[in-house]
Amino acid sequence: MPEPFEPKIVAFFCNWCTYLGADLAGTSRLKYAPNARVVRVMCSGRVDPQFVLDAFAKGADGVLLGGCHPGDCHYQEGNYKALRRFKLLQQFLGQMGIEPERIRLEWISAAEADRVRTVINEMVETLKRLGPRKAPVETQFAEAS
Amino acid sequence: MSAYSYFPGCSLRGTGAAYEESLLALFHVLGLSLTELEDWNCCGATSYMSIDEGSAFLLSARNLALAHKAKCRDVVAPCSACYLVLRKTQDYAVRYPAIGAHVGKSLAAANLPALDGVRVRHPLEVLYNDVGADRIHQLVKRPWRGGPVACYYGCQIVRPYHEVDRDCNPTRMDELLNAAGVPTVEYALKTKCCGGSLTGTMHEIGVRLNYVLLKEAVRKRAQAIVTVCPLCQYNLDACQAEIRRGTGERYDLPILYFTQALGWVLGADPEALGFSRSISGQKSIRQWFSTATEEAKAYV
Amino acid sequence: MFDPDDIRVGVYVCHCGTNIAATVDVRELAAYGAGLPHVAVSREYKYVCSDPGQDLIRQDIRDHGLNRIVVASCSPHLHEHTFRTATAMGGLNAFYFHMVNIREQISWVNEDKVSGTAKAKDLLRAGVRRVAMHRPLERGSIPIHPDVLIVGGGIAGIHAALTLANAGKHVYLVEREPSIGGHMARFDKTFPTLDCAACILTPKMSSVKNHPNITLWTYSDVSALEGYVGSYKVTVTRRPRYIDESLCVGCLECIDACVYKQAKVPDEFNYGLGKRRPVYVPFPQAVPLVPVIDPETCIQFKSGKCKKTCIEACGDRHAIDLRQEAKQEIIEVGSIIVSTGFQAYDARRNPYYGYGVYPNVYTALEVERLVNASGPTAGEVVLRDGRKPQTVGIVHCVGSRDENSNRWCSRVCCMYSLKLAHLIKEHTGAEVYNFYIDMRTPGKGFEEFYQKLLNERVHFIRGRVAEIADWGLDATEEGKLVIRVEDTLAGKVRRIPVDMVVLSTGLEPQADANDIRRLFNISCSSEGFFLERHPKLAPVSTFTDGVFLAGCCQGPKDIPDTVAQAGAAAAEVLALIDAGHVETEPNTAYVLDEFCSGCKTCVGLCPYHAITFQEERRKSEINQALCKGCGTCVAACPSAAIGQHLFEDSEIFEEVEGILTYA
Amino acid sequence: MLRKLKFQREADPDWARRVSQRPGCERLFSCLQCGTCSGTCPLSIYMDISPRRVTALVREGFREDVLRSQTIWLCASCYSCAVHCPRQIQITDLMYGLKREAIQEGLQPRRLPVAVLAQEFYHMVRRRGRNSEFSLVLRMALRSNPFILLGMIRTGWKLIRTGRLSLRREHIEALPEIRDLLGTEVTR
Repeated sequence: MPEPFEPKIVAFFCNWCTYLGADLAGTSRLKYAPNARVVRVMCSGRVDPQFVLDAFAKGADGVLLGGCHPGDCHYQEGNYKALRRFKLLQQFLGQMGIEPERIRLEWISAAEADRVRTVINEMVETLKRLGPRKAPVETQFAEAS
Repeated sequence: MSAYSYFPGCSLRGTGAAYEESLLALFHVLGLSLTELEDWNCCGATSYMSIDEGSAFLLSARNLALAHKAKCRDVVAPCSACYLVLRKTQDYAVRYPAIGAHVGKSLAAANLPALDGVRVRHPLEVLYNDVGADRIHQLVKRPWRGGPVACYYGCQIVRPYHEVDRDCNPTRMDELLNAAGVPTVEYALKTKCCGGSLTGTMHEIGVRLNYVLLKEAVRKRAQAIVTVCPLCQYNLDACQAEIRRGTGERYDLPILYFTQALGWVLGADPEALGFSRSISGQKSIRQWFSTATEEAKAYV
Repeated sequence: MFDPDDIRVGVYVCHCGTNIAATVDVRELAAYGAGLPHVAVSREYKYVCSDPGQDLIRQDIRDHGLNRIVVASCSPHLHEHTFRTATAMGGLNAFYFHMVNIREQISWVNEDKVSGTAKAKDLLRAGVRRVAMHRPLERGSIPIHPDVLIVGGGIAGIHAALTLANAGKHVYLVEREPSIGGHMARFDKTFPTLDCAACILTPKMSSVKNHPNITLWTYSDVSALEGYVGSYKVTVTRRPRYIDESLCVGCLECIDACVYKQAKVPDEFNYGLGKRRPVYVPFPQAVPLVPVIDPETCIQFKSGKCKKTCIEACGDRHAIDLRQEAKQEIIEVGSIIVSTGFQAYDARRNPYYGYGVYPNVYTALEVERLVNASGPTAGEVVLRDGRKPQTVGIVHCVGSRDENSNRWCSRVCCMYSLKLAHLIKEHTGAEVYNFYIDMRTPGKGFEEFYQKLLNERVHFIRGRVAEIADWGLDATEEGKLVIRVEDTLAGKVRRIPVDMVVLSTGLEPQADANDIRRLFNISCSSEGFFLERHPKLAPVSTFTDGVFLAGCCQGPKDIPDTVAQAGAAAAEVLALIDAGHVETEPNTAYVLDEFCSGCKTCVGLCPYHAITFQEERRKSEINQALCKGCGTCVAACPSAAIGQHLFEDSEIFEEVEGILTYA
Repeated sequence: MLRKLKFQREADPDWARRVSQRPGCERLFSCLQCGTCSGTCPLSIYMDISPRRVTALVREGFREDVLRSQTIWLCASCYSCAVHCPRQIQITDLMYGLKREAIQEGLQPRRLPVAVLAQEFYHMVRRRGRNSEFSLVLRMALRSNPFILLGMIRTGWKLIRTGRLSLRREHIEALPEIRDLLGTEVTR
């Protein structure tokens, strides 16, 4: 029988909230799906839409962005910038034939270890439901980036 | 005019007859329509639940389904036990998918509709939310000639769900009665247990529980206890003679339903309020609720 | 021998004892690492962070001419600094290093070894690809302004302030109440030694007042904060007390002279157990000893028709100024200690205990005032009607260890309950009952104190009180408060009639903890207390450099622990100040002139105003000292003309690529 | 009589686990043994094992002691314990579950009226869809302890006089519907 589909998620976590939330999940020994691969950035505001497009182009099934809660950004307002870009990005991906559920932006504080677990588990479920990404889009991006 | 489905439950057809009568009379004077669920069945309350939870939920579910069928989706359940089981069924069917699936499957098998949109209501909370104390106050027709009363809420309408009223020191019955000009006393035991069916089974224990309830009510200068549940009413009402024999303390308090008290004040036909069905406190009841004296007053 | 231009990566996989090795196949991972492009050496080792582990890295750098280092172990927040130093000691630039987190991100959150190892390979691959792109960087350094701001004048703030001031540093101590002293100033005795709180606190308070290096601002709040470690700009709002601190001599004649002959206003300091006048000092030993006029209750403020006898009494000192207005002070400091304390749980939230309903149900803090010689009853423990209680019940864990209110143990209640039990018995000779779930006496001399109480015949009943009511079953219970509880050790349900109930309320975060958190840009743990940088390795630091924590704002603790923590915070601050400067992460953004189109998109984005536009060159320029390295401008630049050290696009692309290319 | 020495072989840890999976019992193992349940329970004073000790025994898997106890039958389901438990354990649900199990295993105290009542109630409702108080009490008494009836005569008469005791046996029309409904259900 064929192996069950294991989606691969690229996660961009901000250094001060979400990444620490993930660290806390670790120290609290919370168990969650192994599908996410975290890339640490200083602030969710650093996440260049190109990173996301590139991730999809290279075959990611989903991309997760994690930042501090509104008003809690370590750099005052980076997360708002991230939010603005995210909205555009989602539309754009839609036109590219990528389901909006494949990209997700979450505010997760350093204390919300459990949120890290839930969000990642949820996302894995969603992606399993959506199945692997359609090939054509991939090539589109390969040119794009 | 708001319309409600009515689930009497077994007690209101027996020991709780006065509750049904006064409830119907009260809803009538308030212009609320109450339509009995056609061919309702036992709610599957406490005792049943302790044999077989699965089918207890199903029994409740059928009644809720009937309401759904009747297109009249607010089900009024006056008996606390019925209210709770119906409410709990609804809640657990959502909270525990296994139970939900089981209920759904079974309803389908008996080709009954699903439960969605059905709301389980208790008359106290209907009067408080849908009618309101102010409206009650405006509608007062008769003066309250009785003494101060202790409002006794019992357990299952305030626990574990808090939609009828909060579980620590509930006040809605007090508020309604006060609005209707009925004085109430501070009653610390208002949510303590009356022993439910234990008076029938573990008699002595049941009686003891009711003794404590009565004692405190009297200590707080209450001249009657007002209840919302047929079982509470029965226990407090039927125990008094025995307590008198047992303790030598003289208890003869009328144990009323809040629907009787309000029904009287709002001018319902006293005959229709089932006062004659009370065992204890008949003396006070005759004084307080006789229209004869009322007419006499009218002459002088 | 080795060509410096070709990239030679050293990979080090850490077992972390069994922390990693248990759920990640470290041998396989190391072997896999060896096969990756550019990797010259790949090893696994029990504890790479240990001395021998670090030596291993240094040695390999020399022997194998490594010029890039990747360590796959714990979170960079824990050991990135350690390994960068090791890399530097090996003779490489510290930033030729990258850390792969396979513990917090994998071994601790994943059960099966197969998927764990697979994930670890992805991350390692990404790390190796990334580090290949790294470039040598130099740390910047910021000078540290030697002045310090301390927020909150409880015992924590006071102790930290004195420690720093004695070391010759200038401290601004800001307290929102009219006097410093916090909760401790309200206590009578302290456990377990029973030495009087005032005797140990008030001397410290007055030396705060008199210390040349301390600027004390009470009745004041920090209203704004900008800047960063080394140079913070702080705005402090000083609320008007309508009495000029510089002119008042603390004779308190204005208070006696007030037209209110009796004190009528429930006084805050005694939780309303006593009364005060509209002009008052919270307590006799207040620091500063300067009265406050409360406009809410002062006739002059309410009607404008007062004889103003207070002003008369003040006479030619002219200290009273009813037109005084809120004043803003703006100061520069290099570091900050937050010691804003706790608030007591509101016992009304447990209605079944009858607080606020039955007059003789008290909270522990109220009783602290009753037993206090300088309290509203001059140390007499009496009921509201003046009677001495003959039986007293002390209820532990009110608002602690309860899913329905606060889940945490408040740590001090057991001990302060024992203390109150002792004091109440001493003052009244009453029978005292303690109702506890678990007795927690882990501190120095605490267990001995518990023993002492047992021998004093204080009753200890293991059981959480179910309810407190005023109805009795018989004469012995009439007119008493009846406590219903299961004596879990005797295995009996008991009804215990008492005259007085003391609710040992728990500690919880200040109501405005969230505003404070935002103001100082620090995080909270799930229960709302401020979050330390690391529970063991950085217990008084926060994730914001230059901001430190002391006392109960970080979590419930007793006076000894609070003072110890305050000392630790002061030491951290001193280390910072005496170093004179702090090294900064070289993760700043910079403009590549050749690509900058001069569109100015970036200029408005920077929250630190680090980006200026050079009109003559038509190019943006980033001030390296001001840039905090968030990278927002980098992501926003339409012509990719901005780079960020340590987080270059190329580096991140490589990392992503590494994650996703299936090798 | 509860033996004071417990052998580990009497314990059934897996039973404890199974109980903890019933609705409302999920947090069973987080019990603090604080006794709030027993303290707030109006009937604990008549129980042979206090509710707190029930959770303790269940947790340790001492199945028989619990299922044979009177305690579970004295629970009047007033939900006091459930709303006050600092660990939010739905003790009422726990008790229901134990009652059911006791009946299935036939471990309930013999002739204990509560248990008999429950069973009679159950059968009556399943047969007729409704319960008729009079015949219910009658059957309960006959199957447990007929002397109960003597104590009830006085009250009974008063009820009849005040028209509160209907002697006719209720039943619903759609009995087949009930059968279909309960037919699918798996008795737990």
